[in-house]
Order: sequence, then structure tokens, then C-alpha cells
Amino acid sequence: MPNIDRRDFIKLVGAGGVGVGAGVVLRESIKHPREHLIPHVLAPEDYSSGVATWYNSVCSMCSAGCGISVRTREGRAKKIEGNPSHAVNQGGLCAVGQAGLQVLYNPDRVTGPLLQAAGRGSNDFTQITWDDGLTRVASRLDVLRAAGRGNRVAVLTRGTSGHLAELLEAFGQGLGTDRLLHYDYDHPHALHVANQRFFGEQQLPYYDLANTRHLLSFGADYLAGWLSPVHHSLGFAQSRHGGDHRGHFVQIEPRMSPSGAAADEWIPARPGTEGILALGLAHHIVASGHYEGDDVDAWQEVLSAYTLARVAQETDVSESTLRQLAESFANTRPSLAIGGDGAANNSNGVDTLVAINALNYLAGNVGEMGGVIFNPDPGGATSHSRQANYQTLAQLAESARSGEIDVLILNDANPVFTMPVASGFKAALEQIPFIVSLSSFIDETSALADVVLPSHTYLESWGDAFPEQGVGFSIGAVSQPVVAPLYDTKATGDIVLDLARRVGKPMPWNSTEECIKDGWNKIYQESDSNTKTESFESFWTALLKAGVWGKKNHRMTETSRPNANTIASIGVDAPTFSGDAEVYPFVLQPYLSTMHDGRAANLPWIQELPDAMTSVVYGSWVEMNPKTAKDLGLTEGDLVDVESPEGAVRAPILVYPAIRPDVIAMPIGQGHTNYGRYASNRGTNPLEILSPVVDENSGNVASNATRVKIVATGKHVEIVKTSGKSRDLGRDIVQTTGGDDHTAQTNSIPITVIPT
Amino acid sequence: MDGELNQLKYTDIHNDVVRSIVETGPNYYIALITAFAFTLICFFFPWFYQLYYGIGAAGMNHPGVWGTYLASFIFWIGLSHSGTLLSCVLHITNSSWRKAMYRSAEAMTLFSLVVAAIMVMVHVGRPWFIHWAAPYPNQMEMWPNFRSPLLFDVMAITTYLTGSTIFIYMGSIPDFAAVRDRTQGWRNTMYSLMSLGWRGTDTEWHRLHWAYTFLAVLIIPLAVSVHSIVSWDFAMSIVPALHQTIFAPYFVVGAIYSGTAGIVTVMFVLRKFMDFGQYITELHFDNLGKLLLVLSLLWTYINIVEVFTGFYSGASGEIEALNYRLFGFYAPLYWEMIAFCAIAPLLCAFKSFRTSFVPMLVLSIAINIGMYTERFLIVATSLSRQYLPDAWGLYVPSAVEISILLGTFALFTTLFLLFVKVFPSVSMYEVKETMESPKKSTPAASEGSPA
Amino acid sequence: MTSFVVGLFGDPESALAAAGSIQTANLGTPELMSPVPMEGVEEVLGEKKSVIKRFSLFGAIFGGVSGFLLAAITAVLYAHPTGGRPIITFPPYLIITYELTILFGIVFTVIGFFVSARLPNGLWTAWWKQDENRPYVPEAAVDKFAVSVSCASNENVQQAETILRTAGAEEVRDLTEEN
Amino acid sequence: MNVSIQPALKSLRTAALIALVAVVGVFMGYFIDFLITDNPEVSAPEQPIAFSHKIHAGDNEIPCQYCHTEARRSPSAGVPSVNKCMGCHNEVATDSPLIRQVSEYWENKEPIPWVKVHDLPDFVHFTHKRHVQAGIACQTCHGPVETMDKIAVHSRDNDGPTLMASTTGEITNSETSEVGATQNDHWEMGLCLNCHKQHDVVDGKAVRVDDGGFDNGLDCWTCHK
Amino acid sequence: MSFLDRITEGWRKNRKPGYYEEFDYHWAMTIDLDQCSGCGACVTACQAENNLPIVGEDAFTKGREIKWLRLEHYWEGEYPDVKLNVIPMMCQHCDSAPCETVCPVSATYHNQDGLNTQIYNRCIGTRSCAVYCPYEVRYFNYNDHAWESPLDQQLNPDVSVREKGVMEKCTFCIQRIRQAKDNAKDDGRRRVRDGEVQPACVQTCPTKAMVFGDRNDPKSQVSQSLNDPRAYKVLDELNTHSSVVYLKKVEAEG
Repeated sequence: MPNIDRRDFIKLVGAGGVGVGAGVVLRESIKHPREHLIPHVLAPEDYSSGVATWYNSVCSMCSAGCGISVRTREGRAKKIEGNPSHAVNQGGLCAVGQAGLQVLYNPDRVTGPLLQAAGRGSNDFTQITWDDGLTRVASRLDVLRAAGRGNRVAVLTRGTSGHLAELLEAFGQGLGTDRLLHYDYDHPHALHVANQRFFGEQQLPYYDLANTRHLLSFGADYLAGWLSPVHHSLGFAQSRHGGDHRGHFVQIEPRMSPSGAAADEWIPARPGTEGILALGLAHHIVASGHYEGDDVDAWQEVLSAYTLARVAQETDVSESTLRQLAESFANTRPSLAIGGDGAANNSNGVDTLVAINALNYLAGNVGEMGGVIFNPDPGGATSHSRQANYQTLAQLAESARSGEIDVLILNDANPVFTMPVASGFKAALEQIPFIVSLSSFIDETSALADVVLPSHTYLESWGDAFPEQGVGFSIGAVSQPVVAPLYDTKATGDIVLDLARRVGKPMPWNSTEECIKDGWNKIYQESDSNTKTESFESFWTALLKAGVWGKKNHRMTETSRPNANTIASIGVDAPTFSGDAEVYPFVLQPYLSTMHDGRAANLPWIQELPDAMTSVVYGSWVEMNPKTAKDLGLTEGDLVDVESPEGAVRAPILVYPAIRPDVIAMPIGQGHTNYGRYASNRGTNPLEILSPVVDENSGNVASNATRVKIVATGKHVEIVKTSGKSRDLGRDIVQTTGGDDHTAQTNSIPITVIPT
Repeated sequence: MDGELNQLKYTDIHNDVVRSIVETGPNYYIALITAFAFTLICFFFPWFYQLYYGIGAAGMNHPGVWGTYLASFIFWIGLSHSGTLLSCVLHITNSSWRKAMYRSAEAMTLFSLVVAAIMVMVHVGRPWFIHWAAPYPNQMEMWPNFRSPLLFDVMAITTYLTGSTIFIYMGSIPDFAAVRDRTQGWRNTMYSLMSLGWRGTDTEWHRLHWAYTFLAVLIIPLAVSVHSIVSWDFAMSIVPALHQTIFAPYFVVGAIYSGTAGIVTVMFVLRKFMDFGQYITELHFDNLGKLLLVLSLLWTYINIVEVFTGFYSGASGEIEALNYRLFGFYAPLYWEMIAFCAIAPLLCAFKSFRTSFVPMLVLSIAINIGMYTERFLIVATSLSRQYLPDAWGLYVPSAVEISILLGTFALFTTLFLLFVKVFPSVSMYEVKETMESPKKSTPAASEGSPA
Repeated sequence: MTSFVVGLFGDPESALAAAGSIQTANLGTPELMSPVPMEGVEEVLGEKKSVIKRFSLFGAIFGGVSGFLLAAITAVLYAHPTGGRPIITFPPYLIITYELTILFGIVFTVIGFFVSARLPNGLWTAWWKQDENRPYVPEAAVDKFAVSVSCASNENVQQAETILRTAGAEEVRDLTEEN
Repeated sequence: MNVSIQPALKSLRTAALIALVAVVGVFMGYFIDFLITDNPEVSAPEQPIAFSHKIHAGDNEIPCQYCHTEARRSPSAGVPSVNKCMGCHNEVATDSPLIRQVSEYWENKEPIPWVKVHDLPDFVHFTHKRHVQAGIACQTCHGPVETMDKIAVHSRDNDGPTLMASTTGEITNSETSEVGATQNDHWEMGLCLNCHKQHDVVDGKAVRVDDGGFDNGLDCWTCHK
Repeated sequence: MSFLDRITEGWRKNRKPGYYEEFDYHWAMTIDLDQCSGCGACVTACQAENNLPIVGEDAFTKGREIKWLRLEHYWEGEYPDVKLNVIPMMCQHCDSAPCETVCPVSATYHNQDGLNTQIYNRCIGTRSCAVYCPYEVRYFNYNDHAWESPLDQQLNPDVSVREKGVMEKCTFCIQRIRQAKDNAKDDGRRRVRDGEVQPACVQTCPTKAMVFGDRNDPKSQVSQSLNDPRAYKVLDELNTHSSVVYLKKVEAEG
């Protein structure tokens, strides 16, 4: 040991001290901090911590009305899954349905009543109390109602079905207004009209994809956007591998949709000529004697003009293909023809769909398993009667301009986004002195509101749904709150009830729940006695548990005969397009993307979901045939202006192998200017530049009837997509096998009915 | 060299070398501080930022999950070869021209290895858990996975680092002793310790000789194994254009190649700035030049074989990957590499070129640039063109990565500068050995001894 | 008390010669100190044997065995099967074996060197009595060749000095009093 | 002249000594901190209400799961809700100051912010359910809670905690008393492994099988997912 | 049990390759490409179930998306005879997985259910597994991810949120498998019933194109589906012995 003098000693002590200090700090820094255990004040009955609880409800992301089961833990919604016992989706659920959670937990939700004092569109909202907000609205309504001028109040809601719709009806009556409009951009107006005209049916028929063996789809993207995608997907799968025989699917559309990709044949007919093609097939079927009805002569006469030769020439589909199509359609039993989206959104939309109905009729698919089956009257109200088409909204705008409307009540409808700029709808709304919005989000339309009375999301509130397209029998489901409301919001129904009370027209219910229960009580009373439970309460709890209700009231074998003048009225004119073909060489086809009509654009999961066909995320694009692109000297990512007679939007080119050279396609959904952090100022909205070409029969805008031209800007952007190279260079990654005889076991669950 | 060294006496060497350690002018310190500053700014700051933000600070993505960090790792490992390896080979074949330069060559090995080890830390996503790759008993009862090529690496590099450290240290014990006697104060203390009280007795010399030889024998296979193992990090995968049997020899040759070039660079620097002109002579550059020529031919050969077999295989994956390397996004780099590593070295065929210093310096630097490119291409091209075309992607280094890459060179320089200050950068006793021992000149000696 | 007589020579030959004559004069085996390894020492002073190679061999074997066992045992201690291969997989473990063989080979060689060369100087005095003081002349590290003789008695000292001088030593030192 | 390295060493001794002291200091510091913060007496955090498990579980022999009801049917043992406390305490010892605190919380309808003592990292998904149902005593991991006035992380003595058939709360030294005796007396992976290596579940109960190896919950995904 | 016994025991037990075949379960999945419509529901379901981060547009541009399950698109032919083939690609849980051998710290290995595990808290982020995986289904956390409140309330408490520097990939929804085993034990059953456990993607698939189950149980739906003449494995030539089997798409004539 060396002799340590004082200095050394101090050094030693110092070193030791520092060392110890360092040691303590070290361990404290790597130690886990203390957490807290916060117990309940009052233990809830319906869940225990660490154990998941499931609630059955209804998905309201689109109008298909799928049943959902929501997994909750510690009172928070964790996951949405399809309700296996619900006949519409049988456990399946689409991406948007999954993303419903992000509607509930969206950071951009309106957290309480707001007042936009600083002027419309300023986005400068101030928090107000519910009472304040309601009084502001009620006072105005009260004055108008008292003066008997309730008609100066307009209610514009997103498509609501079930008893909530009835509640709104009652509210409208109470106010004395008939300006109660449901608005969904993608509501199948043409289909309703066509079926009304040909079959005389109020309801949409049920298209039995599951049992058909030959599907002819005229532009209907039944797997992604059309009516009830999940149910169609189930049917598709069932038909492909459910039975002993593999169903054959043909898709006729100018731009390949997901359904087109899944189909066995994809036939790019000239846009708008689907109806002519259908009649061509009909002509062949009748001419070749496949149809033996006693009215065959009438048919022959009306169809005589549509010879295969002419049709081939007009539709740009080879005659042989047409003949072969007609043959297989007539010979394969059962077969089914459906039409929608691309085919319906033309100036001749309704005629086209009528033609398709005729085709079904002539091939004998009406009232057949695997064909067109008529739906019974649904248990609850559906909203088609009130659905506003383009013309209705135009009228609304007109009356707003001429100052006939004092108050507009908005509920989750966003027409400012989906109406073409040419319609001048936005400007018209601004004429209305007072606008109140019940939306949960500030979207383009709500941005015009003076007062925002935010409503619950569908996961927080009561409701019910009776799927419009149905499943061949009456079916409905109750949507119950699965979590306690996050924010200071109210259920739409409760707000309306409150308003009604304040304007002195109280309704028989105190809450939405009561209203719903009341409605279901009626259904319970009507339900046939043998399956009746002993009390409504037990029925109600059973209903909530099952999450679905159905009634064995199929109209399987029913068919209908068109009368002489119906037959005579059949005929499809060539489609009309806005703009001169010389100046505007391309037809623009805006199609529904995963974001639906744009309402899902504020959900990050949907923004990050690669597009089904192009795997693009975050943004919009212009789809163009490789040949066209080559001619125009454009490559992927080149920024172009898509100019229509009405205006222009700017988006990058995406070379798309499966689209007609004379057609340009753009996805709907992006291009929001004011819809939360995830959607705003991203991509472009093709609907803006649509020309107001209207299908006179349906009164709805023909969204595929706008011609455009492409103007290169010389700029280039990188399209954000997850795909590298979308060609497998002979690497057999996706392997295929020929032949039709595949007897794989079914993966589909047979449709179940919960008896009442 | 005899021609030149004969004029010198033992004392002169002694003085030169000791001077290089004891008396350093301000220039040295300026150089050191600059190098260190660069290291801080270009290497450590970006790295700390990356530690804070995550590997996202670099340009890597999916599928390009490996990038310049790994390339640098291989590069520095490669540079480390030839230092010790060359010196061992030459020691065993005892070729005398090695002796003037091997000390600094070995130092190069040592510091390249250190830098390489640090690059591993930079590369991994959670360096604060890197110790899990080392086998030590722990309460989790978890051990590293000895089947992993990466763990081979860990083992090999640890061994190699230990080996070359010991090798260079043992070789310089006598020189420490020599310096010890010429220094005072803390230096003296330091060198007394480092020289372990070496006296230079016949016994000590004898033992040293044997130990040194054994080390050399052990280290040669080690060095070969090290870079083979590094190559297996790639070759053991089934990625097209990486899954190659030829990779081990390819990497070893490449390593020695770049290492030799590195030595040329270092030689030049020593010669220029520490004026060791008399010891590091044209002869060395001449020999190194020949070596470079041979190696470059070997390297080119292996490259051709790789491309040939790749295309000959006819497998879509292989062909696509090679196509991409030769003509794809990174193609300019590829051809740059060919120009620097396959064509330029052919100049070494001419003695006049080999014996002229500056051109050799330029060539050596060019070669190492080329070799770095090679490593980068191996990582980047193969990863961006794999089996599933839909998952193909592109990898471009980020600013942070490039800065860190430059920083590694600064780091290496710093370490090397410290080395020349502490170590006799030319081995005195071996240089003395190469000279003729002094003849007896005194008349007293002429009477002869009774032996 | 032992004293050391050290003669400094300017060239190896005469130093060797001196060493030889010292030995023939039965003054014990002299120690040679030189700046470089000297040729022909063994002819004069006889063969030298070193134990280093045994150390290296042992180290290598030890390393190899422990290397394989490390890999194998740790693998079964907490089995994590990978890639459908067996837990004890020879090809990779042979590489570990190889590396550790070399590692321990190197380490033990160094130990062998220290032991046989009795370095570090000064840590061996405890059990190497005759090591207590070992003569050293700094010139020997530069350019002189020294022959040191350890003498037990004064006459030996005289004798040694004369021999060294006659052998042509440039200088002869007696290092006795320095310790 | 002598060139032994000893003088050099001598001159370095003080420096070396200082370095040594510093290093040792670091380890000591680490260890001291360990002792302080993980010593049952010291490390037990102050709870908002000085609840005593000794009185409840020990003296009055209330079974653990009377309050921690979730333990047998949920991954998390669960903390009793305030009204659970009130369930007894609007009858029992209503006048004691501590109970008044409880009732204050109850009246204000506020939860009691208990401080978490036994805490696992977020990447560990431990389930009480399986262990309780397998008949592992709570004390096996939590230590003799019924003897603690203040809950603390229990550092084990050598014979370790015990495994027993009942989960009611009283400790019976069964034949498997060395279970969980482990090299680390801390809540770390080794603790779990040690027990899992020695036990297997035979018709729903954990029994000692001395069969190390791969199955029986040694899969990492048992807890880390 | 003495140290030596454990060694010998372990040696005896784990000598031969693929011995996990003897264990209770060997999970596998089949995907019928003839039914898959490429709608992407599975992708979102996976994101919702497994706390996959919302990485943002910037990360997508850099190619740093994290999608345990992705849809690969392969076009075939030119207009008008053009086809789009879509194939869902997720971790194939290979029985001889290239990624497992390369991990230096055994963060990924093969567990007794024949699953290819990924232990986040063990991972040190060398990313070599991602290089070795021929399917490129391993995704790396290049930075910490944030869930803007209240989006974080949706996070699944049964799944760890991964920190920066960690590799992650499809786990066949291990939390669900464990839950199913848990329930089985509650019912006093030794085995999980077929169809009792479904990963999020399988559960939500609108076309029921995916089937998941135990391959060791010959009666399970997946075992039957594995015998389908159309069954094939992607990149089978690499001998990865993957547990995800695809059923060939049918090219109908005309």
C-alpha cells in the first residue's frame, strides 16, 4: 500500500463519491417509473378488466347495412368484425367497415356544440353550450312553424334507413316542411326507376349471385362498390367454389374494376353502349329461339333493330364474342345479368338497366334461384322515397337562391363535395340565412354551417337498418352503442327530438332508444305467432344479442310479366356526352374508390390501404391506357390537367393496362378541402369538373357523360404506391390452372335466418 | 535498398524514429485536432441523432433494409486485411522488404477493425442491446444463436481484433525498450510499462522470434476465415446474386486487394509527412505495385465468373439481379468500379509507374473508392431486385449516412495519428537487422579474440 | 552478493567471441544484450529450447473443445430451433470451433512467451531469486553489443574484465554497486 | 542499472488506486440503489390510503380473491372498485380516519389512485387466470402479502416462496416448497423460467415434473407477443 | 434436474430437424386465389388487430410502410386481353425458414406450434432476417410511431406496440391463438377445436378465400383444403416449406 498523503486521500474520496453517484444515477435511469392503478368507483356489470366484451351492431359506413360485432376492452372499442349470424355479410366485412373505429376515435371529431360567428367557411368556431346551440336553432324554427312557413326549413341528411328515418319524417311533418331530403352520392336511382318500370317493383330485387352459374355484369362493380359488396363477395365465392360447378363471370365495362379483375372475361365495350349490347344479346336470344313466350313477336319487333352486326359496330365488341356471350348466357342455367355504376351513370342509364332487366326476363332468370328474386317489403322504412337525386338538389339550390329557404338542417350529408361545381350548389347554400349541421365532422358542407350540433358516431348511438338491396327475405338489425360517448355530443335522434320539443311539436318518444324500441315493438307484434317469444323484452334482448332479425318470407318463385307497352318502350339510344369529341377526345369515368363517395377519406387506415387495382395510397391519379399514354408522350407520374367544358383538375398520370384507349378514369374520394388532417388538401376530386348531364328518366347526373382533354403540365410527381414492378417475370408467383371442373369444398357459410 | 541504407548507422535510425515520437511540431497537433473535429461533426453527431430518431435517419427502407453502414463495415474489414495478413505472410517467407512498412500496415489493420466494429453499432437498430450477441450467462437464460452467420462474424472479428492487437504489440516491444531509454517523465513511465522491461538479451530475442512466428502462423488462416465469414453473411442467404459459392474467395481477394491499396496510401503519407524517405523506398512501391497488379487480375477474374455463372444459370431472379447491376439504376457505379478496380491497376504493368509515388497514391485511392462501390453494390442492387417483383424497391443513402461514411475516415485518421505519436511507426530493430551489422574498425579489435 | 561485469562492443562478432571465451574460462554463461537479434549465438552458447510451442498447442486444443461445447451446450440449454435444422448442427458449430481454436491459440502463445522469456521483467523476482537485479546497458538498445558476466567473487570480476578488454570491448562496466 | 517495471508501477499506484475506487464506487452505487429501492421495508411506495393487507388478508383472513375478483377469470388480477370497499366499510370500522378517507372518495365518486407496486414491462403479457387456476398461491410471486402492512416487491429468502394447492391466502409449506427458489430474487424472466422448467400442468394443476425442455410455456410467445 | 441431465435431455429431444411436427398444433393457412377479389379488407383487419402504425404519406414515399399482410398485383398480357392477378402476401411461417437461422440473438425462431416467431423485445435490429426472407414480409420500425389521440384508444392491449429499431411481421395473430388455447383450457379441453381460432384477415375475408387451422389434425378444414389439387406454394423451389398454401387461380376457357 503506498503512503497516501492528504491530497491523494481527497482524490480517493472524491473518486469514490463520484462513482457511487454515477452508480445510483445509472440504475435510477434504467429503472421503470412507477405507474398507477385506477380502479372503478362502481364496478360495471358488463365487463371485467382484461376480458373482452363483444357487442353486435350495424355498420353505417355505407348503405349496405352489414352486421358487425365490436370487440371492447375496458370500455374501449378495439376491433370491428362482421357478425357471422347476419345474413348480409355472414362474418365478412370490408376495409371501410373495419375502419369504422377511426370514425369513433378520429382526432378531427367535433367535440361539442360550435358556433361559427366569424363567417361561413372561416373555420373559426367557438364552443357553445348545448342549450345555447339548441335555442339558437329552435328559436328560428319556432318562428317559422308558428308562422306556418315551416316549408322554409330544409332538412338534408345522409341516407338514413330504419326508424331514425321515420323519426325525421315525423319531425318534418311537425315543422310542416316537405323539404326532407336524404342524399347519398351513390344511391342507385336509375336502378330503382328501371325496376319500377320493368317489374313494377318498389324495392330493389335481390340478385342471387350465390346460386348463379353465369353472371353478366354490365359495369356493376359488385365486389367493391355496388349496393352490397360484402354480400356479393360471399355470393361470388359461393358461385365460384360453393357448388359442384364453377360459376362463370363476365364483366362488361370500359375500365377494369376489381370485379372485372375477378371475372373470367373482361369485355371493354364503348362507354354508354352497355344497354345496346344487352339488347343485342336479347335480340340474338329471341332470334335464335331460346325464348318461347307468347309475346315473342312483340319482343322480336322491338329488338329487330339491334342486330349483332350493328351492336358489334356500336359497342366495339366483336360479333363472335357477342354471339358466344348470348349463347352461353341463354344456355347456362341459372344465369344472371346485372347493371350498375358504369352502365347506369350515363344519359341512357335507365334505358340500359331496363334493357338488362329485359335480358334477364328473356333468359328466364326472373324469379329463379340464381337469378333475379323479388324482395319482400322490408320490416322497416327504407329511404328511397326520400332520396334526393341531382335534380332534386338542383331544385333545392334554386329555391335557396330565390330565398325560399330560411333554415337548412344538415346531417352528415356532404353534397358540396359530391355535387359538380357547375351546379353552383355551394353558392346557393350560402344564400340560406341559417344553416345548422348535425355532423360529427367538419366537412365541406358543414363548414358553411352557422351552428354545429355534433351528433354521436354510429358506435355511440342507437339506430337500426333494413338493408335496401336485401337478401331475398326481410332482414333488419339494431345498432346499439358499444362505448360511452367520447365527447360532449348527442345522438342525432335526440337532437331532433329535443328540437321538436322546443318548437312545441313534441314527439311520443323521449329518446332515440325509445323510438327504435317502439318501432321494433310493432315488428314484434307483426311477427308470426309460432316463432314469437313470450315478451317483447325477451325478443329485444335476443335481438340485441343476435344483432340481426330476419323473417322467412321469400318470394322465390314470384315472377312478373312486362305488359305490351313496357315491351314497346324498350330501347336504348346512343349516349350523349358533354363537350365536343374533337376538342375533348376522352370520356371521363369517375369511379367509387375505397373511400366511397369521399366520406371515408378522413380515416388513416383507408388512406393507407393500397388501392385494390393500382396499390396507390394517399392521393389521386388519372388512369390511362398505355397506348394513349405513349401517344401523348406521358409516363407514370406526369402531372396533367384534366380539362372538361366545366373546368379542370390536376393529377398525375398512372398508366393502367386495362382501360379503353378513349377513356380516362379517376377515383372519387380524394380532393377534400376541409375534412380533417388526414383528408384535407390531398389529391383531387373529379366530380368537380362533371358537366351537369342528367339522365332524364332517373333525374340523376350522368357522371360518366363528361368528355375531357388531357393537358400536360410538364411537371412530374412520384405517385406513392406500394407496388414495385407489377409483372411477374415468368416467376409463377400467381399460378393458374385451366379447366372448369373444380370441386373444392365450400368456404362459404349458408345463409342463416334468425326466426322471430 | 542496401545502396541507400548503407550510409546509415544504427544511431541514425534510432534518432529518426525516436524523433518522430518525441519531437512533434505544431503541424501534427493541428492535423490531430482537425481530424478529431471532423470525427465529431461528421461521425458522432449524426450517429447520436440516429440513435435518438431511429435508423429512419438513414435512407434504408423496404426491401432495402441494408445500406451503406453494412457496406462500410465490409469495406473496413476488407481494409484491415493485408495489414496483418501481409505482414504475417512476408514474415514467414521472411522477405526483408516488409520490415520497414509492416508496423504501420498492422496499425492500419487494427484501426480499420476498430472502425468496422463501430460500424456494426451504427448499423443495428438497437445498439443498446448489442451485448445480447455475446455469449454470457444471464438471468434470461438466453444465449446467442450460434447457427447465425452474424454470430460467426462476432466470433471472427473478436478473435481477429485480439490477434492483430497482440501481434503488433509483441512486434514493437523491443522498440518500446529503445524509446524508453530516450524519454523522461510520464513518457518514460509509459514506455517502461509497455516495454515490459525488455533488455534485448539473447534469450529474449530467441523467445520473441518463436512466439512471433507462431502468431503469424495462427493469424494467416484467421484472416482468411474472417473475410470468408463476412461474405457468408450474404452468401448464406437465398437472395439472388448473393447466394453465391464464390463469395468467400471473392471477398478475401477483394479484401487483400483494397488492403494493399490502403497500405500504399499509408506508405505514401508516412513517407511524405514523417520523412521516412530512406526506409520507405521505391522498392516498396515497386513490390506493392506488382502485388496490386496480381490482385486486380484475380479480382477481375472472379467478377467475370460471377456474371457469367449468373447469366448462365438462366434463373429469372439471377438474371434480373445481374441485369439490374450492369444496366439498372446503379449501373454507373458498377462501371465506375470496373474502371477503377479492373482497368486502372493494369498500369502497374510498367515499372516506371510502380516506382513513381504520386501516381501510385492516386491509383491506390481510386482502387479503394472502387472497392467501396463494390461493397455498396453488393448490398444495394441485390436487395432491390429479389424474388417478388411487386416488392422491388430503390435504396438511396441519406445525408446522415453519407456524413457518417465520411466520418469513418476521419475517425480512422484520428486513431492513426494517435498511433504514430505513441508507437514507433517504423520497426527499428527489424530495419537495423536488414542493415549490415557494423564491422570491427578499431585497431584493438584487429588483434582478434582467442576463439 | 553478485556483481555484473558488462563489456560493450561495437560489433556482434567480437561480442560473440568474448562471450565464447568467457564461457571457456568457466565464468558461467554470459548474457548477450543487443539492439538486434544476433546470428550464431547458439553456436557459441549452445542450443536454446523454448516451451512456447507447447503452450500454443494446448491453447488451440483447449479453445477448440471449449468452442464446440459452448455452442452445443448453450443451444440445448434453452432450445430455439431455427430453419428446421437440428439443435446441434455441426457445420456452423465447426466455424465457432475454428475461431475459438485460433483465439485461444494466440492467447496461450503470448502467455508462453511471457513465461519463457520471464517478462514482464520485475514481476518474477518473487519466485525467481536470481532475477532480483538484471543488468542493463541502454546503449545495447541503440547500437552496442553487450556481454554481461555475473561474478560471485572479486577475482572473477578481474578475470572477466581482462577477458572482455582483450576481446576488444570498447568499454567495460561493473554494475555491482548500482543495486 | 535495472529495468524492472516495478518503479513505473509504483509511480502509477495512486492513479490506479483512484480509478479502482471509482469503478468500485459505481458498482456500490448501483447496488446501494438496488438495496434501497427494492428492499421491502424501504421500497414500498406511499399509497393514497394506508391500506393494510396484514389486517385484511392476514388477521381477518379474507381470501385474496374476495377483492381481487378478476384473478381467476382474467389476465389481470384487478383492483377492487371503491364501492367494493364501501360494501363492507359502511358497516365495518366506519369511524376510523382511513375509512373516512375511503368514504370521501366514494362520496366524490372518485377512484382511489393506488400506486402500482408489482409492475411488469409492457411487452410481458402475463395472465393471472392460468396461474391461479393451476393452483399457484398468490404468495408464490407476491410474497407473504398477508404479513405486509405496506405492499412491497418481495425479495425472496433462500427457501423461496411456496407453491400450494389452495388460493385462499394462508400459506401451507407443501412438498414443493423449493419452487421458485431462484438465482435472482427479482421480478425478471429468470423467475418465470425457473418455475416453468420445473413444473408441468397435469389435469389443470401445476405439479413438479423435473422435466426441462421445450414445451410447457417456455415458448417466448407465451408471454411476449 | 441436474445440469448434465438437462443437456442430455435437450440433446435427445432436439436432435432431429422438424421435430415440432410431433407437437399438438401445426398451424397453416390456405388462400384460394380463385376466390380472392383483392378487396383489401384483410389488410385493414390486420392493421386494426395488430397495432400496425399509421406511418404517414412520407414513410410510404420512402418505402417504409408496415403491412404485415400486403396485396401483390401482377398484370398479365396487354389490352384488351389483360388480366390482373392479386395475391395476398404475408409471413409464410416456413418450417425451414431462412430468416430464423440468421438471427444472432434468436429473436426469431420456430416454436412448437410450427410458427415462425418474432420476439420484439429480443430483437436488436440487424435486419438480416428481412434480407434472408425471400417473401420480403418482414418490416422494420425505422422510427417510433405515434397514434394521434384518441386513435390510441383503439390499440389492442393483447399486442405489444413495437419501438424503433425492431423488426416485426405477421404472427398468425398469436394473441388469438393463445386466447383460443386459454378458452380450451377453461373448458378442460386439451386441444383447440377447428375453426375456433381465426386470424383477423381470415375472419374478415368477404369471400372466405382464406382458411386457417391445424395441419396436424387431418379432419380440419385446412388439411382438407391442403389436399386440393390446386394447392401450391409460392417460391416452393426455395424449399422453405411454407405453412401458407395458395390454391391456383382458374383460367376459364372463353
